[in-house]
Order: sequence, then C-alpha cells, then structure tokens
Amino acid sequence: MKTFSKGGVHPAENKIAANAPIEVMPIPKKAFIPVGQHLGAPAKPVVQKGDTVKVGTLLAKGESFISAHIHSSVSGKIEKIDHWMDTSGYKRQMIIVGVEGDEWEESIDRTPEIVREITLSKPEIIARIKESGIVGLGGATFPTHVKLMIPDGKKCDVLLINGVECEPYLTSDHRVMLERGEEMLIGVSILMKALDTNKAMVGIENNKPDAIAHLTSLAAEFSGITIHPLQIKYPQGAEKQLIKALINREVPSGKLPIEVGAVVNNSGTALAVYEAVQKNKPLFERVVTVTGKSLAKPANLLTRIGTPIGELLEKAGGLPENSGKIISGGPMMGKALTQTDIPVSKGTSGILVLPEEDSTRPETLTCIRCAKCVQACPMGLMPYHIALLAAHQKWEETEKSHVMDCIECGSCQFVCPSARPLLDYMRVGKQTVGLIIRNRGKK
Amino acid sequence: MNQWKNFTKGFLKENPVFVLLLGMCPTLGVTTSAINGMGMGLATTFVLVMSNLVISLVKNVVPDKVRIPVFIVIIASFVTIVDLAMAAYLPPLHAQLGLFIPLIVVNCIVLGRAEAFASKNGVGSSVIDGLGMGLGFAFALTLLGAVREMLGSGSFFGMKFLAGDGMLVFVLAPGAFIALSYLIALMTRITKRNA
Amino acid sequence: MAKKLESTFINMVLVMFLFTAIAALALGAVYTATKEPIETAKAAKLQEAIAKVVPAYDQYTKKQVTPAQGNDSLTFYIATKDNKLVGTAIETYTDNGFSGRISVMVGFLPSGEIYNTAVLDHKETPGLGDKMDQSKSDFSLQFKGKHPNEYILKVKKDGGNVDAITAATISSRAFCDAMQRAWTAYETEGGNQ
Amino acid sequence: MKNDDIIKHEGIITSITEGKPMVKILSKSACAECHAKGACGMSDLQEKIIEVENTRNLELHEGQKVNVTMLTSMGIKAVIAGYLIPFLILMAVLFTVLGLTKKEGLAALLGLAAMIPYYIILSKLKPGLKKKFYFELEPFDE
Amino acid sequence: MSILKVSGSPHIHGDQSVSKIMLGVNIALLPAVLVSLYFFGLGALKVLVIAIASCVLFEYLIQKYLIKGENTTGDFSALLTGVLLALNVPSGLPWYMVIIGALVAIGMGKMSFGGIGKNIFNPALVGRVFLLISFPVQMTTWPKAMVSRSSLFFNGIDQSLLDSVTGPTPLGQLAEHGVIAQPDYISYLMGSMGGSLGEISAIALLIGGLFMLFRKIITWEIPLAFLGSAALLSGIFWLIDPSSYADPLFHLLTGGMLLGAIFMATDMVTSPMSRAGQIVFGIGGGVLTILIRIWGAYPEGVSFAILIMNAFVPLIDKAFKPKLFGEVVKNG
Amino acid sequence: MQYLIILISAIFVNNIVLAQFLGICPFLGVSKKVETSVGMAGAVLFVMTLATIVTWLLSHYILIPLELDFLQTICFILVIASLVQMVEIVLKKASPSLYQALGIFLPLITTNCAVLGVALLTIQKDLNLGEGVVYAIANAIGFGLALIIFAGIREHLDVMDVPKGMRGVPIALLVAGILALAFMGFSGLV
Amino acid sequence: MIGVKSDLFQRFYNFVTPSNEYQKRRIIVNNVILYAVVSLGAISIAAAVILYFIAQKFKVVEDPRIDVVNEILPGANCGGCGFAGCRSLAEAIVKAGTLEGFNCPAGGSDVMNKIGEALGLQAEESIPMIAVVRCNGSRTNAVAKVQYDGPSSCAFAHSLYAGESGCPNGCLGLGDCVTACTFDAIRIDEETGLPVVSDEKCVACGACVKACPRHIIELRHKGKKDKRIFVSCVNTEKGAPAKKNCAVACIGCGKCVKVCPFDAITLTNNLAYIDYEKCKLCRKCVSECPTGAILELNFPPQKPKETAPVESATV
Ligand SMILES: Cc1cc2nc3c(=O)[nH]c(=O)nc-3n(C[C@H](O)[C@H](O)[C@H](O)COP(=O)(O)O)c2cc1C
Ligand SMILES: Cc1cc2nc3c(=O)[nH]c(=O)nc-3n(C[C@H](O)[C@H](O)[C@H](O)COP(=O)(O)O)c2cc1C
Ligand SMILES: Cc1cc2nc3c(=O)[nH]c(=O)nc-3n(C[C@H](O)[C@H](O)[C@H](O)COP(=O)(O)O)c2cc1C
Ligand SMILES: Cc1cc2nc3c(=O)[nH]c(=O)nc-3n(C[C@H](O)[C@H](O)[C@H](O)CO)c2cc1C
Ligand code: SF4
Ligand code: SF4
Ligand code: SF4
Ligand code: SF4
Ligand code: FES
Repeated sequence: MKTFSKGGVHPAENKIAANAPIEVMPIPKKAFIPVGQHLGAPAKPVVQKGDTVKVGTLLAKGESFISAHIHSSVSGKIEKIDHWMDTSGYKRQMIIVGVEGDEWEESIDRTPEIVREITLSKPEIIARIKESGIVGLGGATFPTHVKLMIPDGKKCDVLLINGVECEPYLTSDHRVMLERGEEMLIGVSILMKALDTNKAMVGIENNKPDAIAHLTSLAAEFSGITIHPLQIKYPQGAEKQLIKALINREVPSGKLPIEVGAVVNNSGTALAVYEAVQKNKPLFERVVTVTGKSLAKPANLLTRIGTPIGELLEKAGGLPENSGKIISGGPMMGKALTQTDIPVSKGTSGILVLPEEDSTRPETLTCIRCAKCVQACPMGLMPYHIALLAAHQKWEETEKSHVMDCIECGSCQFVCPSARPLLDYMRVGKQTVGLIIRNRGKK
Repeated sequence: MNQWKNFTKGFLKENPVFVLLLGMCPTLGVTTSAINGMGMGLATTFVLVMSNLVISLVKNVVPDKVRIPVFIVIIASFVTIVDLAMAAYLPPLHAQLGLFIPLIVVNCIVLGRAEAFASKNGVGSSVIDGLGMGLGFAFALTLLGAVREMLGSGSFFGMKFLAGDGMLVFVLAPGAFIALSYLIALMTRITKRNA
Repeated sequence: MAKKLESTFINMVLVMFLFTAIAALALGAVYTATKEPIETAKAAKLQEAIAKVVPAYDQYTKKQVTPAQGNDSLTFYIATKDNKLVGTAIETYTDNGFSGRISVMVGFLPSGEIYNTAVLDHKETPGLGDKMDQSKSDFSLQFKGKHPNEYILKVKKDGGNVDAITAATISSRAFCDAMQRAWTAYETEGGNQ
Repeated sequence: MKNDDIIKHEGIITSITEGKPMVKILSKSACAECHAKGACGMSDLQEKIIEVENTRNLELHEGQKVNVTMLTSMGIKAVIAGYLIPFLILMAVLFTVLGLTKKEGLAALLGLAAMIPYYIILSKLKPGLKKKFYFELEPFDE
Repeated sequence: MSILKVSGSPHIHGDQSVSKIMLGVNIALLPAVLVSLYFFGLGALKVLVIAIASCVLFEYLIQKYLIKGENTTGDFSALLTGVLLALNVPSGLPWYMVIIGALVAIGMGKMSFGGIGKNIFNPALVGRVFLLISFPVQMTTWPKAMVSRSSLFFNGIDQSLLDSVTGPTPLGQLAEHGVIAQPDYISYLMGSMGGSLGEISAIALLIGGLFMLFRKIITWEIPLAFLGSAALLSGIFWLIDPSSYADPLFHLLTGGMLLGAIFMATDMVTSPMSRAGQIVFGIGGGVLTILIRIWGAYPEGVSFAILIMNAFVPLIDKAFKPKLFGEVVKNG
Repeated sequence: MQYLIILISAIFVNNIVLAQFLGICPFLGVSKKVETSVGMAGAVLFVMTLATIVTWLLSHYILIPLELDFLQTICFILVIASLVQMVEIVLKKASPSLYQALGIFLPLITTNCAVLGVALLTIQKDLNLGEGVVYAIANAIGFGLALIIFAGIREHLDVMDVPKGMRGVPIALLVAGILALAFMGFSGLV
Repeated sequence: MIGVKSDLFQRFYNFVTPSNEYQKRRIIVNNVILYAVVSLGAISIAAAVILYFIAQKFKVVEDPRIDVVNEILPGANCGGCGFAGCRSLAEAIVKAGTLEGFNCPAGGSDVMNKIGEALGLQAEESIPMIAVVRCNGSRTNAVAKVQYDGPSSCAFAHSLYAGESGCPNGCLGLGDCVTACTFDAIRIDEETGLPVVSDEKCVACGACVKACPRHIIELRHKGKKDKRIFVSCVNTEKGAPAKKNCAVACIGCGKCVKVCPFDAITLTNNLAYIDYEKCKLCRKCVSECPTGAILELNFPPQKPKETAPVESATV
C-alpha cells in the first residue's frame, strides 16, 4: 500500500466520532465572524454597525492577492465591529452579528437535488470560487482561487484530493466523504476543469474503509478520478507527504506543489467548491468534529461560522468538569484555546477536549541524542539540532539547517523520549528566521 | 605599594597559566613532576626578568618596525644562555626539560610581557613585572607538577608517600590535560570568589 | 615617553645588526665558557656509568666494535686497575623498545659474569618501561652476578630466566636484547683479550 | 550542495573609491582574544585591506562596520591554490631530485626554487583569479 | 471547570521516555550480568555492587553540590554506566580502583560535560581506559572463570595463588603466543573463558542485543557495521596468513567485541544521528579495533576504537545529515 | 617503510598536540569552525614543511659545520618568523585576490611554537632531509587531525550547556585529555 | 656534470652536494665567536630587510591606544554601547578621537572619564539611566485565567497566546529579560511574578529591552535618589477590556494628561506615556490615575488620599 517514505509516526487514532453522522448545529444567538479566517491579509469590512445582513451577505472583502471574502453565516443586525478572542490566542477584528431568524440571500440555491452538469467555464469557476470566499478546509485556509491560478509556464497534470485526515480524533472529512461523497466528487470534477487536468486522485487512509468503498463505487461514474487507500501514517495529510505517497514526487524545498505538476485540495474544500459553483453558496458553514474521550456525545456538526465553541461543546454533552485543555483542531497540530467563547472559523476542523490528566506535558529533560526525532521527521530535518541552535539564538545556522522546511507536524516532539519542546523551538526559529529573510529581501 | 601589586598580580589575579592561559605547551609538557615544573618555571622566570630588563633599557633605540624581531633576538639570547648553562651545570634537569627550553622563546608570556609591559615601562617596574609573572608561572607549573606527581607516582618532590605506583595516567600525556583542566576550573572558582 | 628611533631602512638594518651582533658576541662567549663544563658533565656521566658497572678501576681504554646484528657499533670500555683487567663496560643498545632506542651500559667481569647494568637513555613509558632503571625498580638487579652462559638472557615467557617487569614485557625483552648483543660481541671479541 | 556555507568576517570600511569600498579586516592569532592580545607570537594582529564589490548596493560610509562574506568552498580553494599546490610542487621536486642524485642540499634548494615559477604563474593568472574570488558585503549584525 | 492549560502543539506524547530506554538496556544486560555472576562468583558481585553504587552516588553528589542541577539519578543512566563499567573490568580488581573508575566515568566522562546527553565520550569507557592506563597490571590480571568464584572476594589477588586462579584472555594469548591452534569456541560462546565480567559470554550478549533491537532501543546499523567491518578486515588478514592472524570468528567472540559493538558503541548520546553516519561510525570502530589488536601494544582495541570514534561523531554528524525532503527531485 | 613509520608515529602515536604538547594555543583558541580548521591544516602543512626544509639547510650547511649549534634557537626563530612573512608577501604580490580570500578565510596566521618545535625536533632527532620532510608533513597532518576533530567537538559543545565552572578552556582541555587517552590505544603501533 | 669550475666553486659545490647520504660535517673552526657574529648578523640583516618590506606593504599594528582604552573598559562585552564588544568600542573611540556620542553604559561616566583622561579628551556628561519594567500585572492584579504549560520562555509564550491573564501586552513573567542580563540585575519576583530591576546592579545596557518580546522594558532616567515616575502599563486595548484583564491597567482616560503641568504625558492608542525628559517628578498624575497605573518609586509616602478603586477593580 502506498505511503510516503521518510519519517512519520503513528499516534493512537482515537477516531471516536467516526460513526456519528453529521448533525446540523443550531444557529447561534450571536455570531462572531472574524475578518481574517484565512492565510494572507485579513478582509476589509464592507458593512457597518447597525446594517442588516442575510445569510450569505458579503461582510468583508479580501482585497489583496492572497486574501478571501467573508460572508455572513447568519441573518440579523451587525451589533458591532470589535476585537474578540480568536483561535490565535489574541484578539482580532470580528464582525458581531445579532441573529434574527434565518433568512438567506436569494441567489443561493437551497434545493436538495444534486447538480452534476458543470456549465461554467474555467475563468468563471475561479471567479465564482473567489466570490464565495472559499479557502482550503484542510487546515491551512489558503484561498482556493489563488491555488487554482496556475502561474505561467507551469502545468498541473494531476489534482490530488486530501481525504487522509491523519490527525487522531478528527472525523469531519471522513463523514463528508461518506455522506456527501457524490457532491464532493462533482466538486473534484469542477476543480479538474479549473485546473485543466483530466486526472484526479483521492488519497484516503486505510482506517476509513467505508469511505474508500463508498467513493470507489461512486468514482466509477466520474472520468479521471481514482481512489487510493493509503497506509496509516501521520502526517500523510501534509501536502508534500501526500504528493510523495500518491505520485512519488518530491516537492523541492521551499517550492510549491505546482513545481511537480500537482495541486492538492482537501475533500471538504471540494465539497465547498461544489456548493459554491453549482449552488452559488458562499462558504459560511463547515463540518466540525467535536470530540474527546471525556465528552458524552462526540459529534460531527455542520456549523455556521462564528458560532462560539462553547455552544458546540454543549451540543456534545457539555464540557466535563475535569477538562484540562480545549484544542481547536487535532491533538498533533491544533491550537490550545484559552476560553470557550472563541468562534468557529473556516479553518476549524474540530474541537478536541482533553481531560486534566492528559493535558500536562511530560517533564522536559536533556536531549539524549537518541535520533528518534530525526527518524520521525517527515522532512528529513534534524529537529534536535535546530532546536538547540534556536535555543542559543544562532539564527544563521538555524536557517542553514533548513528550519523553514519544517511543516510543524509535531512528529519530532511526539516521539522524543526526553519530551523536549522541539516544535516550540522550531516555531520560534521559523518566526525569527522568516523575519530575518524578509528583512534581507528588503535591503 | 604599586610595585607590590605589580609583583603579586602574577600569582593569582593575572596568573599566566590559570587566568591568562598563556604558555600552555611547556605547562603541559614538562610538568611530570614538581621539580621539573619548578625548573622550567624558574628558567622562564630568568628569561623573563632578564629580557624585560634589557628591553626596557633599550626600548627607545629600537625602531618600531623591528621592535618584535629585536625583542625576539634578545629573548632568544637569554634562552640560549639558560639552555647552555643548564646543560653545563644541571645536566639531569636539562635532559628532562629537553625541547621545551628553546621553546621558551615562543612562550607567549615572555614576548607578551616584553610587548605589553617592558616596552612601555621603566626598568624597575619591568623587572618586577617579569619577576612576578615569572614566579606566577613557576608557581603554576610547580603546582601542576606536584599534582601530577602525587597522583601519578605517589610522591611529592621525589619523596614517595605511597607504596605503589599511583595512577599512571597522570604521568602520561592525558593526565597533563586532565589535571590542568580541573586546576584551571578550580582556580577560576577561587579567583572569582575573591574578586 | 622619550622619542623612539624612526623606522627608516638604515636604522632598521643597523639596529637589527647591532643587536644580533651583541647577542652573537654574548652567546659566543657563554658558549665558550660553558663548552668545557658541558663536556665535563657529559664525561662525568659516562664515567659514572662505567664506574657503576665495573669494579673499581683507575684507567680504561675505548674500543668500537661492530656487532653481528644491528647497525651501530658498540663501545667497549676496558677497565683496568694497576694494569690488571677488572672488567669491561659495554655501551650497548636495542631498537626493540616500546618507544625508540634504549641505550644501556653493561659491565662484564673478566669471568664473563655480569657485574652490573645502567640505563643510559630511554624513552619508555614512565611507570612501566622505565622500571628497568635501577632507581625505579629492582628489575635490573636480577642480572647481577649472572653468567650469560647459564643464565639465558630472555624473559621467562620466551623460555629464558629473566623475570619481566609486570606489564612491560616489551621493555624487558628489549633490555635482554641489548644485554645479549653486548654479550655476543664480548664473546666474539674473545672476552677481554 | 548548492546551499554552500558562508564564511563571515567583520571589517571596517576604510575608504570608498569610485564606489569600490576598501575594507579593513583583522587577522587574529589565537591569543588575540585573550588578555595578552597583540603580543602572542610574532605577527599576530594584522590588518589587511581588501577590495570588495558592493553587489547589493548598500549605502556605505567610511568607518562603517560591515561583514565581508565569502563562500566556504572559495576559502578552501584559496588554501589549495595558495598553500597546497606549492606544497605538492615542493615535495615533487624535492623527492625527485633526492631520489635521482641523493644530494640533499641540491634537492632542498631546487625544491625551494621550484616554487618561484609557480608563484610567477600565479601572478600571471591574476585577472582570472580575481573573478574566482569575490566577496560580498553585508550590513553588520550583532 | 478546572483552569485550562495552554501550550503549543502537539498535545499528545508518545510512550517513550529516557528512563524507559535506560531501564531497557539494563534489562538487556541482565543475561550478561548473570553469566558473570555464575562464572566469577563473589568477585563479580563485589565489583558490580561497588561500581553501581558509586556511579549512582557520584552522580547524585556532583549533581547536588557541584552542578546544582536537577537530580538525574532516577533515570537509570548512572546505574547503566555502573553496570557497564563493572562488565568492563576484571573481577579481581581491587575495590578502590572500581571506585576510582566510577568517579572518572561519572565525574569526568559525564558530569563535567553537564550530565546525561551532553557528554562526548562514552562514560563507562572513559572510566575503563583511564583504569587500564593507570593500573595496567591490575587491569590485565584476569581471574579464570569458575576457578576464582569465591577465593578472590576476601583475599584480593594473592601473589602465590596468581597462576592458579588467573590466566590470559584469548586475546592476550594471541598477543603473547600467536594464533591459538584450536580455539574453544563453545566456551567463548558460553562464557567460560578469562576476561572482564561482561565480555565472556557471546550468547548472553546476543540475547541482550536482540532484546534491544526488538524494543527499538537500538537500531541495527552500528552493531552490524561494527562487527561486519571487523570481521571483514580480520578475515582479510586471516586469508593472507592464517598462521599469524586469528580468524574472524575468533575476533568477534573475544575481547569484548560484542559487548562493545552491541552495548557501548550504540550509546545514543555518543554516536551519530543519521543512518549513514551510524554506519560510518560502526565501520570506523570495527576497523580501528582490528588495527589496534593486530599492531598495537594492547591486545584489546574495542574501548579505544569506540572512544576515538566518539571524537569523530560531531564531524560525522556534520558530514552525514539525513537527506532533506525534496533535496533530490525525482519526477516520474 | 621508514617513512611510513615516521608518518604513523607522528600522526597517531606521538601526535604533536595530544602527546607532545606543541601548538596548544591554536588548538585551544582557534578551532571553532570545522571548515576553518581544514584551511588551517592546509596552511600549517605548507609552512611547517617549508620551515623544516629551510632550517634543516641552515642547520646542516651553516650551523653544524661552523660549530654554531648553540645559535640554533635564535637563528631558527628569526628564520621562521621571516619565512612566514615572506610567504605572505609572495602571496600578496602574486595574487592579491587569493591573498584576500585567505585573509577572510583563515583568521589565524600560522606562527606558533609547533613550527619551531618541529624544526628543532628534526635536528634533535638527527633526521636526514627526506626523513625531516616526512616528519614535518606527518606532524602537520597530526596537528590538522587534532584541530579538525576538536573543531567538530567545539561546534557541538557550543550548543551544549556545559556547567559554568567547566566552560571554555577547562572543558577544552578535558576533551583533549580524553582524546589523548583514546589515542593511547595507538601506542605500540610502530 | 658541470664543465669548468673554479677551485673555490668546486669546494663549495662539494660541500653543498655531498654525494653520499646524509652525514654530519664539521668544519673545524677556531673562532666560534667570529663566525657567530658573522652568520647571525647575516641572518638578522636578511630578516630586517624582509621585515622592512613587510612594514612597507602592510601597515602593521593597530593603534596602541586601543589597548589602553580596552584595558579601561569593563570587558563585559555586553553590547550596550552599540558596538560588538568592548574592543570595538575602544577602536571606535580611538579612531574618532573624541568621546562625543560614545558611552559605555556598563561602566558609566566613571569609565568614560578615565578613558578621557587616558586619551586627553573630555568625557561627555551622561545622565544615568536604568531599566524600568512597565507592567504591574502581578498575580493579584492580573489574575491568571489559564495555565501555561510550555518552555519557560517569553518568546515562546508570546508567539502562542496573549498570556495567562489575557492581557495581550502584559508581562509574561517567564524571564527572557533575566536570561539576557549579564549583570545579574534583574530577577523575577516570586510573589508578583514580575521582573524586578536592581537599582545598584543595572547598568542600563539595554539587553533586557531587546530581549522582551512585548517591549515592556524601557531605559529611563535613573532620577535623583532613584526617584522615578512612569506609567506601569503598556496595554493598548480600550479601557473596558484592559480593565477586565488587569486591575491596574492604563485605561486611557487621559486624566493624567490634563493634570500634568509640564506637558510630559501623552496619550496614544489608549495608553498614557510619561516623557522622562520632561517629567519634573511633581507626582500630580500619580494620585489622579483611577486605576493606579502610574507608579512612583523611592518617594516618601504621599499624604493618604482616597485611592480605593484599586480593590473594586478586581472583578
Ligand atoms: C505565499 C504563498 C503562495 C502560495 N501560492 C500558491 C500557488 O500559487 N499555487 C498553489 O497551488 N498553492 C499556493 N500556495 C499554497 C500552498 O501550496 C499550500 O497549499 C498552502 O500553504 C497550505 O498547505 P499546508 O496546509 O500543507 O501547509 C501558496 C502558499 C503561500 C504561503
Ligand atoms: C502535518 C500536516 C498534516 C495535515 N493533515 C491534513 C489532513 O489530514 N487532511 C487534509 O485535508 N489536510 C491536511 N493538511 C493540510 C495539507 O497540507 C494541505 O494544506 C491541504 O490538503 C490542501 O488542501 P486545502 O487547501 O483544500 O486545505 C495537513 C498539513 C500538515 C502540515
Ligand atoms: C601508553 C602505553 C605505554 C606503554 N609503555 C610500555 C613500556 O614502556 N614498556 C612496555 O614493555 N610495554 C609498554 N606498554 C605495553 C603494554 O603494557 C603491554 O600490554 C605489555 O607490554 C604487554 O603485556 P605484559 O607485559 O603484561 O605481558 C605500554 C602500553 C601503553 C598503552
Ligand atoms: C543503547 C545504549 C547504550 C549505552 N551504552 C552506554 C555505555 O556504553 N556506557 C555508558 O556509560 N552509558 C551507556 N548508556 C547510557 C547513557 O546513554 C550514558 O550514560 C550517557 O552517555 C550519559 O550521558 C547507554 C545507553 C543506551 C540507550
Ligand atoms: S515539526 Fe518540523 S521538525 Fe518536527 S518532525 Fe515535523 S517537520 Fe520535522
Ligand atoms: S527525540 Fe528528543 S532526545 Fe531524541 S534526539 Fe530528538 S530531541 Fe534528542
Ligand atoms: S536590567 Fe536590563 S538594562 Fe539593566 S543591566 Fe540588566 S539587561 Fe542591562
Ligand atoms: S518583562 Fe518581558 S522578557 Fe521580562 S519576563 Fe516580562 S515578558 Fe518576559
Ligand atoms: S602554541 Fe605552544 S605555547 Fe602557545
């Protein structure tokens, strides 16, 4: 079975919400909609306090090249535009909407039937995706329309769909593939058209046999789309690793996937693309897995952007008394949250609750040079060494050690017997070195 | 008072071996026993004092650009004198110290003091400086020699106090490094505390 | 500060020459003065070694002998007292030492018995090989009064009679080798005649 | 090995003529960092003035501290051209003559003499070498 | 709700820990320890107990009073150094030399560098080589297996008993008398030969090695490269002249080759990081061992070889980095 | 064969730094970067050999015949000092850019007691020219080897938090000590 | 080999190239001293010539005064002067030939005066400065709402989240400033969790200023008898959210700005700042601040005034 060759780890999967069908999350009383939910410049608000909005109304415009539009996920009145805590741990600008009813923009096609025929042309597709504010739902929230604009001289010969979901606990992509498989595959076809390619491969880890079987049977009717089971190994879902696993190409250091003729999109993104292109529905809701061993009812919830996570936790049976950590995302890459009134955003794939006893890191010891981190690193880095260099602020050498190639997967820290905070150092290293590189570019 | 300070600084505060880390080669090479260390130390002291003396005397007639070579000539002369004298009157010690006597020439302390002190100061303070530094060097070498001798052959200035052999390593090359390493660490600790 | 001489070419050459000339003069003088003591010291060392390995004597004659094996010649010091032969000191060597050549002085009585030995020069490891020196251990005392015809000059491991220094078999072997070389030469020279 | 290592050395701009900065760099001996500073060995602290191309068009002024950078591989090449090749020539001539004539003095003298043409050739290659060894300036960072 | 915790990702941790690894190695050494107790009896017990106790004690004291760091005696690494030091010396070694060895191993080899993980040289080997050079006589007086089981405990080495209870190691024999005509491979395997506590039984060591491989405490690269290159080189010599060079099997089974290759060269702290680096390290060790054995003054070369290769580890790490993802682009 | 023995002996068994204690200052002070150490080793190789040849000539054609052995020290030091400078001048004259590259690359100029020591030892050991040259080369290689190994270790120690009291020279000496201990394994090789 | 040779040349040639293997030759000389003078003299002249040319080519040797100055400098290499190390400063001073614009914060004016003496220059009178921690978000003033569980480094925590109290500008208390200080002048107070600068030890080198990821530490005038007044807050949020996280936050009400008779206080981004050049230490603003965000150090206690709000602020 296919997989990527270098590094990787296998944490306990804990996919406890895998069998929970997608449920629709009730609309919140107040929606907190961040204007920066994507990689790139935050969008500029185009509404004001007191304006009335519908579901799907444009709230903020992504103006720079890498940015994305923000639409309202609810209908009601703009209460204020203010700073509010988001998943970054800091307060950011948000548009706060007081909910009144559930009135949608008329342009959105709310009928349940599946539209298979793709009528739009390639530029129209890309324009529609841009208007709908679609960003990658796989975690990086990179504006999808930018990805689809292949630079001159490059050609995309294969589209890879990321159905790997290698993070423990998370199941939202799994459920999407299982329950919305057909729409998703149409979305894939749309993306293929936008990319001018006739080949798409969907990679799914082998711990989702039902999704593999379901999609394989559906894919027979779609030309050019094939389904590929993958060996279970974290971080197979990472772009470069997925490319390596599926088509055995290595994206060169510092380069984009298009360098090797590939574009990667998440399965949820494909669904969003379907809805945007065929149904004219902007991206204002997504499936969020709410999970954790201590939760009464782990669930996969179709949630409006801006819903405070506290409400999702209530829906999943309430936050248990002994909770020590609430994480946005999976346990390997997710962000620990400081409070429960932080809203769900486009990139929120899951909410994970860890009980107290699992929330404390083991005590950090000196590195014993066991090389387990080196063996685990999927990027072929020497995490122990980079961490030491960063700790001693030897930024030049940190840079030379290719710190910028780190994909922050956390495999190194996961395996380290000394429980060293390798990824913390890695991030500080990346930040500082990134700054140095940018400054250098200036002068 | 000032001269006294000049004289004593070489022992601890500016000890050439433990603090300034100069002249490591002879320090390691000849200290297999206390007496060897002392011999080398005194030989160096002699050279230091004499060359400091002469250099401070002649400093004004030496053009800047041949300063260093002239100093070297002066120093090398005294080194040769020590070498010859030792061969004549202390042949066993001469055999022990061997190569390291001529190497006093390049010992950083000697040239260093000539450059840094004698070429700028008067005769009196130069001699005292040389004496202080030299004795500081001798002190360090004797100490190291004594430590190595005690650990390595179980004797002190040739007097056995242990029936057996002691830890041979300390007479051999590795022991020199190891003993000096810990002595410097110890001395740094002591001087830091004093300061 | 008084003014320094300027660094002109002439000045430099002159000063350099002056200083080296003075240095050379001084050194020449010291050399001439110490030449004799140094030679005396060397001679004294030799004398001492000879005196140690042969009984009291009043005169000796020197003789170079090329041994059967080995590149360099041995030096015989034939010692006499009142013109009577009291013993022969032989400066012998071996290249089988642990590190480099070992020079040994060995004295044979006219009977062929070993009178005593003295190590002149060696580079063996302090604490191990240097135990062949009499000031360091009793190793070399075992040769005293032995006649090489009965007493095989080999360490016991090799089937001889010599007790090796513990952990320094190599040096012990080398010592025996030097002895043997001296003895063979002594014999071929026909004892002392 | 595209990403070759870089050697850095700090220096001070002494003058700028026709846009070409001259940079003074210090060569330090082992002792330069200790208390006896300039006094260890015979020729320890030396200033060398080198000419550097201002490829990045930095704004420069006299007395400014800058870093001069160079590829490590270039340094190794310099050592090879400056020391190792003459060494090999010396060895080759010396041992050939020694082997042929068994005359030591001659061998040594010829060996030493053989380096003269090498350095002459080297000086003829000046312009070519100049292109091979280039340095860059970068603002001084702590 | 209890107070929430915040930290960077990842939020879960694998099940490896330093103490688990070190304990694992200690367990892997149990067979060798038991064999040594069987063959050398109380002498072995004495050496083991003193070595372990003083290693742990010295680590504790230095940590507490000199470095003033956290107490690391609980991670089993000092214990391990103690065991390995004991396994590397003859059972008749006087007690105070064992203590000196422990002090050197822990104090000089480990704590001077800052403690676990920071040392460059293998602590136990630093201790052993220090002892070997300091006390060449005692360190090369080998009690015979079985014979010396109880007598040495009380009396130390009695000069009169010397020849009956001590004997040469196979390598010593090789160095002194040339190739042994009919090597007793069975006893080399089982452990009934003269030697250090831990080097005598090949089988016990192999069991330990397999255990560690299985538990993923070590990887195969270093031991295999070490033993392979040693076998190859000694094999070449043997083929050239079997009458003056011993055969490869002899070299592999004697003189602590297995102990070194499996337990000491693999010490992760003092060995390279990348796979290629580990192979180079192993080959270097194996080759040096044989060269020292054949031409050097010491009959045994493993300890020196490993220490020398330890010094090369930073250079090896520099030269052999793991291949970067995307460094070589193979498209197709 | 004679040459081989000299080589092995000087590189491994009697390593100039680890067993003969010459050139300790640069060993302790300079070797911070591996690349630079490699360059240093190259420069030392040339200078040491050159110095040995010149001093050998001086010694055997002037000093010994004229019974001026006692001027050895003073002559050698003068000759070596000038020689090192000569090399610099020649290099600078021949190729300024090369010279500049070296200036950036090698922070140290190659004058130290090791060069004088080897020159003196060559005479003291009474080696002939061929042996002397090989001896110088071997010592330069031995010096380079020690320097490079040590630079590697230094780079490594730089990011390890060595205890305060041992930081700097003590730990460097200790490493040298253990290295010397390990090199004892080579004893008896020749 | 060679055709015609004069007798002298022949003799020399034979001497240089003995055709047998190496051997020692000694010409018996009777006047050692003469030969010594001649040969050594020759060598030395050669050396002098070479050295002369070197002196021509390389302008050797740095200004000896650099050493003198370097000797006077404290040698801490802290970089507070803006140069790479003490020696660099020494070089710069000697090169510039004036002390203007140079200052060694570690050594203070004492050292600068000494250098001035040594070089015959006038030292600039520098006003002593000190590091000031502008955050009073102690454990009680800014109560922790979450618990940080990561490496003890402000830089890490800063990149991760706003901080345990939720104040995005406040001190993280993990001591990057402490690590940066080479003078042992700053430590974290166990009780408050905030850094405290020692009046005696701090030499105002500014290392901590650079180290703090939140730019909390500032170098300010040390003040007569160490008296200082400053706004001990760097929070730029609006009043309400600021107050929510920390009882002593500056809420940007502007009262202090109005009360200051010397125009020393400015308000930007909801945050007051006292210019230490203008501040005359009149203490009027201190009592005016409703949250107690303005700190006065080393003043005698003020007449008690109703400064109750501090308690009520903690929600
Ligand atoms: C500055 C920048 C520019 C990018 N440009 C493109 C692009 O032109 N085409 C593309 O397919 N992806 C582009 N990407 C997206 C990346 O390929 C990748 O999908 C994104 O960083 C998220 O991947 P991850 O979740 O694996 O980190 C860009 C990303 C960044 C940060
Ligand atoms: C360590 C790591 C793990 C990832 N795991 C997944 C995953 O399991 N599923 C996924 O869709 N994207 C995953 N991603 C994100 C992908 O790299 C990539 O950004 C995404 O598939 C691109 O599609 P999108 O732009 O539609 O999100 C991961 C990224 C990283 C760095
Ligand atoms: C550093 C060192 C120095 C040694 N010095 C000597 C020596 O001076 N003489 C000697 O015979 N053997 C010397 N040896 C060799 C060993 O002691 C060798 O094991 C011994 O000669 C043979 O063992 P045995 O004498 O116990 O049979 C030395 C070994 C080493 C490693
Ligand atoms: C596989 C393995 C082998 C080890 N071998 C040794 C050893 O030979 N000597 C030793 O002192 N410690 C050894 N240790 C323990 C530990 O790594 C050692 O004490 C560190 O070098 C101390 O920093 C070993 C540990 C492991 C995991
Ligand atoms: S977090 Fe970075 S360094 Fe660590 S394993 Fe992942 S890619 Fe490698
Ligand atoms: S996994 Fe941890 S202990 Fe092992 S080498 Fe990496 S950082 Fe060091
Ligand atoms: S407290 Fe800050 S400014 Fe003061 S000495 Fe320390 S680092 Fe320098
Ligand atoms: S002042 Fe800054 S550096 Fe110091 S503890 Fe607070 S946040 Fe950290
Ligand atoms: S290099 Fe030998 S004393 Fe400095």
